Amino acid sequence: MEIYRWPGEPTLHQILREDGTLAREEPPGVQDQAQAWYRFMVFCRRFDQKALNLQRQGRLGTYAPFSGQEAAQIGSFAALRRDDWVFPSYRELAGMMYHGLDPAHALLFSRGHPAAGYMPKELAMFPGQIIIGAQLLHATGAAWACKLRGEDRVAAAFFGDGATSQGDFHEALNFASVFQLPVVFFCQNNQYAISVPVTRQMATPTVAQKAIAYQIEGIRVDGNDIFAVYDAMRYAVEHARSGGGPVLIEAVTYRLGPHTTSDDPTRYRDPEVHDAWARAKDPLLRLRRWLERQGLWDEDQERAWTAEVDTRLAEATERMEQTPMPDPASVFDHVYAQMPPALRRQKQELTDLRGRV
Amino acid sequence: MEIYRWPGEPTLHQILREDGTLAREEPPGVQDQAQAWYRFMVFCRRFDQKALNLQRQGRLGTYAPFSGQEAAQIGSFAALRRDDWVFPSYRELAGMMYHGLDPAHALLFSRGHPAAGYMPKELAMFPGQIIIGAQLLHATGAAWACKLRGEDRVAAAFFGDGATSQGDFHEALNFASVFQLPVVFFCQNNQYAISVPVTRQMATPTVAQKAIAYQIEGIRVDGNDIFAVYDAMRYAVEHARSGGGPVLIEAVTYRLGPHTTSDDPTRYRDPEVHDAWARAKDPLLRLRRWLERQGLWDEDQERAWTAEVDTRLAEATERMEQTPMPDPASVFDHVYAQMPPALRRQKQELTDLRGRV
Amino acid sequence: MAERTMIAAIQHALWTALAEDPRVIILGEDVGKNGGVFRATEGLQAEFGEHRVVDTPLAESGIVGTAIGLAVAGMRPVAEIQFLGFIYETMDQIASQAARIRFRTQGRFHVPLVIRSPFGGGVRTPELHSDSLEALFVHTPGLQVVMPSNPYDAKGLLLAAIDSEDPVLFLEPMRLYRAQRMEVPDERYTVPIGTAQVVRDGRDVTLLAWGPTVPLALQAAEQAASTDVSCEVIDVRTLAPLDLDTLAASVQKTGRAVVIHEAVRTAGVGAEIVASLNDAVFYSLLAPIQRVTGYDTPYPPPLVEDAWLPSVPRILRAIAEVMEE
Amino acid sequence: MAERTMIAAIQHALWTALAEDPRVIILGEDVGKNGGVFRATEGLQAEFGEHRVVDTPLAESGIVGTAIGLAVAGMRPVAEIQFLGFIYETMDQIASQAARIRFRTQGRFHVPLVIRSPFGGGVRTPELHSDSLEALFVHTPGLQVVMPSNPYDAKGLLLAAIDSEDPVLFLEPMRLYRAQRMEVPDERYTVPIGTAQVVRDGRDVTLLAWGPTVPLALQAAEQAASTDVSCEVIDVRTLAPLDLDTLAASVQKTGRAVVIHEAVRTAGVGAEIVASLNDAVFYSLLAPIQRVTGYDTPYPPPLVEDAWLPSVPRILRAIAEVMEE
Ligand SMILES: Cc1ncc(C[n+]2csc(CCOP(=O)(O)OP(=O)(O)O)c2C)c(N)n1
Ligand SMILES: Cc1ncc(C[n+]2csc(CCOP(=O)(O)OP(=O)(O)O)c2C)c(N)n1
Ligand SMILES: [Mg+2]
Ligand SMILES: [Mg+2]
Repeated sequence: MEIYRWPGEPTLHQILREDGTLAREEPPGVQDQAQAWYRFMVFCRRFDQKALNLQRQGRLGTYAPFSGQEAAQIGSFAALRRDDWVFPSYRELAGMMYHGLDPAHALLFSRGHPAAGYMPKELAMFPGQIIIGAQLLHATGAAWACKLRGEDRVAAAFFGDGATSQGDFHEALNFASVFQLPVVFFCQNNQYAISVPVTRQMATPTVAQKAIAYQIEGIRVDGNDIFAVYDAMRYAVEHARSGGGPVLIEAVTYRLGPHTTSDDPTRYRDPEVHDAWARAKDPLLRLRRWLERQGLWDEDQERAWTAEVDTRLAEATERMEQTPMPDPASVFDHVYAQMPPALRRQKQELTDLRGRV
Repeated sequence: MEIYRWPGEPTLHQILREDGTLAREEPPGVQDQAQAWYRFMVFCRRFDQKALNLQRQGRLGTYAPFSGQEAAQIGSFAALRRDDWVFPSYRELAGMMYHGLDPAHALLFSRGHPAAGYMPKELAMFPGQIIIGAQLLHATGAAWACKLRGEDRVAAAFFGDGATSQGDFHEALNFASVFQLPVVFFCQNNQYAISVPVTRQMATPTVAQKAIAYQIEGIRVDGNDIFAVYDAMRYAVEHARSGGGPVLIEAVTYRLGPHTTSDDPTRYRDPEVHDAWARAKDPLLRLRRWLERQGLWDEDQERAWTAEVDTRLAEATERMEQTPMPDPASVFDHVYAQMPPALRRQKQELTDLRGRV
Repeated sequence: MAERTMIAAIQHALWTALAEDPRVIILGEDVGKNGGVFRATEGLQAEFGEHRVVDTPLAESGIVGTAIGLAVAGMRPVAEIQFLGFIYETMDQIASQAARIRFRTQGRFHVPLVIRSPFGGGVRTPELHSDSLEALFVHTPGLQVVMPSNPYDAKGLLLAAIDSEDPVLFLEPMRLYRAQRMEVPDERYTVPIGTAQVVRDGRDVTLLAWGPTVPLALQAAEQAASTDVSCEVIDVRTLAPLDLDTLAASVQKTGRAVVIHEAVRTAGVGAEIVASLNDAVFYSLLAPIQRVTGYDTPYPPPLVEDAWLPSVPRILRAIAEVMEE
Repeated sequence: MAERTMIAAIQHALWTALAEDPRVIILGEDVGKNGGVFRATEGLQAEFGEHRVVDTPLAESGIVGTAIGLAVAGMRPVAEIQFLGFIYETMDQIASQAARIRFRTQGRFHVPLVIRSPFGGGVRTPELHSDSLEALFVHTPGLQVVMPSNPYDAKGLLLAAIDSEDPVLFLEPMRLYRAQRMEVPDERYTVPIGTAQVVRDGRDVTLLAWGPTVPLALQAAEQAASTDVSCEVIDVRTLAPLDLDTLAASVQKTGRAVVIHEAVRTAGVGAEIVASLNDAVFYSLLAPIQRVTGYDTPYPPPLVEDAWLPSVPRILRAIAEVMEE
C-alpha cells in the first residue's frame, strides 16, 4: 500500500547570502535596480518607525508594522506591472508604496480616515484586506476576468502564514488551479500570526508544499533576500501571464516589530530567535553589504539618503495630517450607487443633530 | 530554483482484481468476513433499489442512492469499532446500516420524518450531514475530545469528492494534523458532485495527494475492492488509534445511480464510461467472483439470500411506514433543553389552530 | 410574448442578459451542463459556451469571492447558490466583502454582482434546503434583496438586478417556480428594485407578503372577502431597500395590517416592517400589526412542515384578530 | 470579594470554570500564550496547560466546527472568535450545525458550547472589528444570545452560559472591558440567561438597552431627570430568549419606550422589540416606540464613528420625541 506523504526536506531559494555575497548568479535586471531597491527599503524602514512614533504620540491609530519584511514586499511588487491587479493585506504598505501609493495616503489607513480606501485611479490595487484570506478569492476572480477578457494582466494576492489556515485560501487555490488562472499567491511566512507560531499554524514544514494539493507550482524563497524574492516572483508572474496557471510562493521572513501597535510580542517571542533574525538576517543589511561590495553604496550615501528620507517623511506626515477631517454625513454617500430613501432620511437626521449640538 | 510540484503518477491500492483473483495477499480477517460482507452488500444493493421504488411510488421523499459504493462503505465501516465516532454524509446509508442502523430507521430519512435524526443510543454516529464538508470538523472535534479524555476511540468522517473543495475540508485536515488527532478522513471519490466531474472539481489527479498539504498520510485505494478498502481503513484506524495522527483515504469508486431521485444523470454522464463502471468494476460482482472461486458462494445461495433480503426489506418498509406520523407541535420540543416562553406560546398557537381546523 | 413559468422567466432573463452583454457570466454548482438543479440555466452553456456559463467547484465562499473579483475587474457575474440554506458558507464574502467594497473604497471600486438562490418551504426538501434567510441580508447595509412572486416580476427584477451597480441577492421561491404560467414579454424590460406593488385593493386590512406568501395572502383575501372583510394585498418584492411609502400609504388607509413571511418570526423582516410602520403611521393604526410567520424553530422535516408554515387559516385568524379590536 | 473590571470578571469566570470542571476547554486564536488580544484568558494556559487553553490555527469555521465535535463528545468548549466581525466565517457551523444538532437528532445529541466574542464601537478599531451582529443570531433558533453590560453580570452570565446545555453566543462590549470596576464575588454564581434587569426605575419612558448602550441610557436618563422626565432603564442582557415580560411590564407602566442599540437599524433586534411590544402592550402605548441605533451603513472608520453611534444627545432627542406626542 503506497502512502502519499511529503518526503522532502524543505529547500529555500537563495541568491544573496547573509554576508552580502552571491550564492548564485543574480537574475537579470537586478544590477540596475538594486540601488533603487535599497533606497526604497530604507525609506520603508523609516516610514514604519515614523508611523510607530506617530501612533505613540496619538497622531495615528492602530498600525501594523512591516519592518523585516521589506525585501519580501518590495522584491515581489517589483516583478508586477503597474496595471496588474493587486490584493494586499493590511501589512503590505511597503509593497503598496513601491507600487505607487503615496506615503501620505498610506498613513491615512491608521489615521482611521475614510479617504484611505480610495485607491489611486491609476492603480488596480485594493486597500489592505482586514479579513484574513478573503483577498485570495478576489485575486482569483480578477485573474479570471483578465483571462476572460483576453487581457494579459495577472493578479497577485499577498497574505501571511496564518492566512493559509483559512478555508478561503484553499478555495482560492482550488478555483485558480481548476480554471488555470493567471494569479500569483504570495505568502509572507513571517513566522507568526499574532502570537501563534507557524509551527502551530500548520503541521507542514513549508507553506510551499501546499501547492501539491492543487497540482500547481510552489516556490519557497528566502524572503529576506530581495534578489531571490524578485527572481521567484518574476518567474511566477511570467508563468501566470503566459498561461501556465497559478503559482504559490512562500517567502520565509520575519516580522521584527509587534503584530500591531496593540500587541506586545515579548509575551510570545523567543528573544534568541528574534535576535538572529534582527541581526544576521535583516534584509536591509544584506542588500547594503552587497551594494557596498559592488561599490554602489557607502556610508556617506547612507547618511545623505537617510536625511532625505526623513524630510520626505516629515512632508508626508504633514500632508496626511492636513487631509481635511471627514464630514460624518458622508458615511451615507458610498453605501449604494443611488442613496435609498431610508438613508436619505438618516443622513438628514445626522446632519440636523450635528447642527443642533 | 526548486519547484515544489507533484511528480507522482497516481497509484491505486488494489487487492481484489476485477476478475475476482487476488493482486496480493488479502489482509488478515478477510477470509472470515468476506461472505458476510457479500451478503450485506447484496442487502444494501436491494435496499437501494427498494428505496428508489418507494420514492417513485410516492412513499418516500428525496433519496440519495449509494449503489456502486457498497464496497467503499462497508469495507471502511468494517474497520471501525462500534464505539468509534462516525460522521457520515447523506450518502452513507450502506455503511451506517452495516454499523448497526436499523434499515427501517434508515428509510425514515427520506420519509422526511423527524425521528430519523434520533440515532440509536448505542452508536456514536451522527445522522447524514447535508451541508457538504461540515462533518469533517465535527469528526475532528470529536477525535480531539477522545484524545483529551484519554479514550482510545477514533473518529471517522465520510464525504465525497466534491466535499474536498470546501473550506471546511481544509480547516478540518489542518486542525487534525496540527493537533495530531485520531481521525480518519474517508473520501468516496465517486467521480461526480451532482453533475460536476471530479476533473472539474480539482486540478489534481488524486484526492490522496492533498494529504501532503497537511503533512499527514494519504492513501488511494480501489473503492470497489472491499479487501483493499478494508485494508486501507484498518491501517488508517490503527494509525490514528495508536497516536499516529490523522489519515486521508481516497476510495476511487463510482455512483451507479442518480445523485438523488431529483437528478437525471443522463444529462451529464458519458454512457461508455458508465458502462465500464457498471459492469467490469461492480463491487458486488467482484467479491462474488472471489467467493465463488473459494467455494464460498454459489447460485443457490445467491437466490436464497436474495429472497431472504427481500423479505427483510418488506418487513423494514412496513415498520418504516408504521412509524407513527409525527405530531407537528413536537417541532418545538427539541430546539432547546428548556423551552423558552415565546416557543411555549407558539406551540400553544399551533396546537389551538390545529384543534380548530 | 409567451406564457412562462417563473423558472422559465428566470431562464429567459439570464438568456437575455448573456445575449446582450458579453460581460455577463453565470457561475455556480451544476449551472453548466446540468442546467441547474431546477433548470434555471437550461441550455445556456450549450448556447453561450463553457466560459460564460461555468460549473464551479463545490465551494460557496469560492463562488462569491471569485465573483467579487470578476465584478470588480469588469465582468457582470450572476452567481448561483444552489439553495439559500448554503449561503451561510459565504456570509463573509457577502457581508464583509461584496456589501462593503464600495464603502471601503469610497466609490473607487464597486461590485455589480447578482447572487441568485432558490429557497422556501412546502416542497418537501431534505434538511437545510428550505430556510428563508432574507432577514440576515436586509440587516446588511450595501446589499439589495429582491424576491419575485410571479414570472413577470421574476424576469423584470432579475434584469434590473443585473443592471445594478451594487450587489443584489435575488431570492427565488422554489414553490413558485412552476406554480403559475403568465404572460412574460420576450423583449427586455425591468421591474425597478425598491418598489412594492399593490396586487389587490382593499379597505379594511393590509396584507403584506413577499415571495411564496403572496399567493397565500391573495387566497386569504379572497376568503376574507366572503366574510365582508376587504383586504388590500401588497407584494413587497424588494426587501432592501424597502418601499416604505407604498406600505405606509396602504396601512394609513386601512388602519390594520398583517405581515406574512416564511422566515422564523423573531427578528425577521416582519419585525422591521412592523417597527417602520409604527414609526410612520402609528396614529392611524386601529390594532397592533400581526405577524404570520414560520415559528421560531429550525425549519422542520417534510412530514411536519405544513403545520409550521404560514397558511391561509393562519392568515385568516390574524385578519380576524386585527378586525376584532 | 474584589473590585473587578469586566475583562477581569470574564477572566475570573473562565478561571472558575476551568478549575471546577475538567471538561471545560478554551480554544481560539491567541487565547493561549498571549492570553487573548484583550487578556480575557490571561494566565490561564500557564495555570491549566496547553491542552485546556488552546491556540488554534487561524480559521473560525475550524474553531467552531471542532468545538461542536468537542461538545458533542463530552467536553465543554468555550470558543473565542477574536472579533465579532469575523464570525461570518463560521456562520454555517453556528447556524446550520451548533444551533440545530439538538433539533436534527431530536435530542439524541446536543451542543453545550459557548462562543465568546468582543464587539462594539467607540474604541477606534480597524475596519470590521466593531460591528454589532447580534440580530443575525437572534434570528437563528437554537441559539441563546447574551450580552453583559457590567462586570457582575459578565461573570454570572458567562458561568450560566458554560452551564447551559445549548449553544450560547456571549457578546462582550469592548468599550466596557475596562470602563468600570465593580464588586464581583470570588465565589461561583450565575445570572440566569433569559432575564432582563430594570437598572433604573422611572415613570414616563422606558429606555431599552443592551451591552454598550446601557451606560448611555443611564446617562440619558440622568440628564432627562433634570428636565423632569422620569426614565426607567432596562438592561435587556439576554437577546435570545428575550425576557418580554419584564420589558412589557415596564412599557405598560410608562406608555413610552426608546430602544437603543449599536447595530444598524434595519432588521436589528430593536425592530423585534418594537414588534413584540406592539403585540403585547399596543393599547398602552402613548407614542410610537423610537429606535436609536447605528445607521444603515457599514460600520464607519474611526474618524467618523462617534457621529454614527447612538449617543446621549440622540437618546435625549428620542425621549423628547416620545414625550411630545
Ligand atoms: C477572519 C479573521 N480572523 C481573525 C482575524 C484577526 N487577526 C488579524 S491579523 C491576524 C494574524 C494574521 O497572521 P498572518 O496571516 O500570518 O499575517 P501577519 O499578521 O503575520 O502578516 C489575526 C488572527 C482577522 N483579521 N480576520
Ligand atoms: C454547502 C453545500 N453546498 C451545496 C450543496 C448541494 N449539494 C448536495 S450534494 C452535492 C454534491 C456533493 O458531491 P460529493 O461531495 O462528491 O458527494 P456525492 O454526492 O458524490 O456523494 C451538492 C453540490 C450542499 N448540500 N451543501
Ligand atoms: Mg504571519
Ligand atoms: Mg461525489
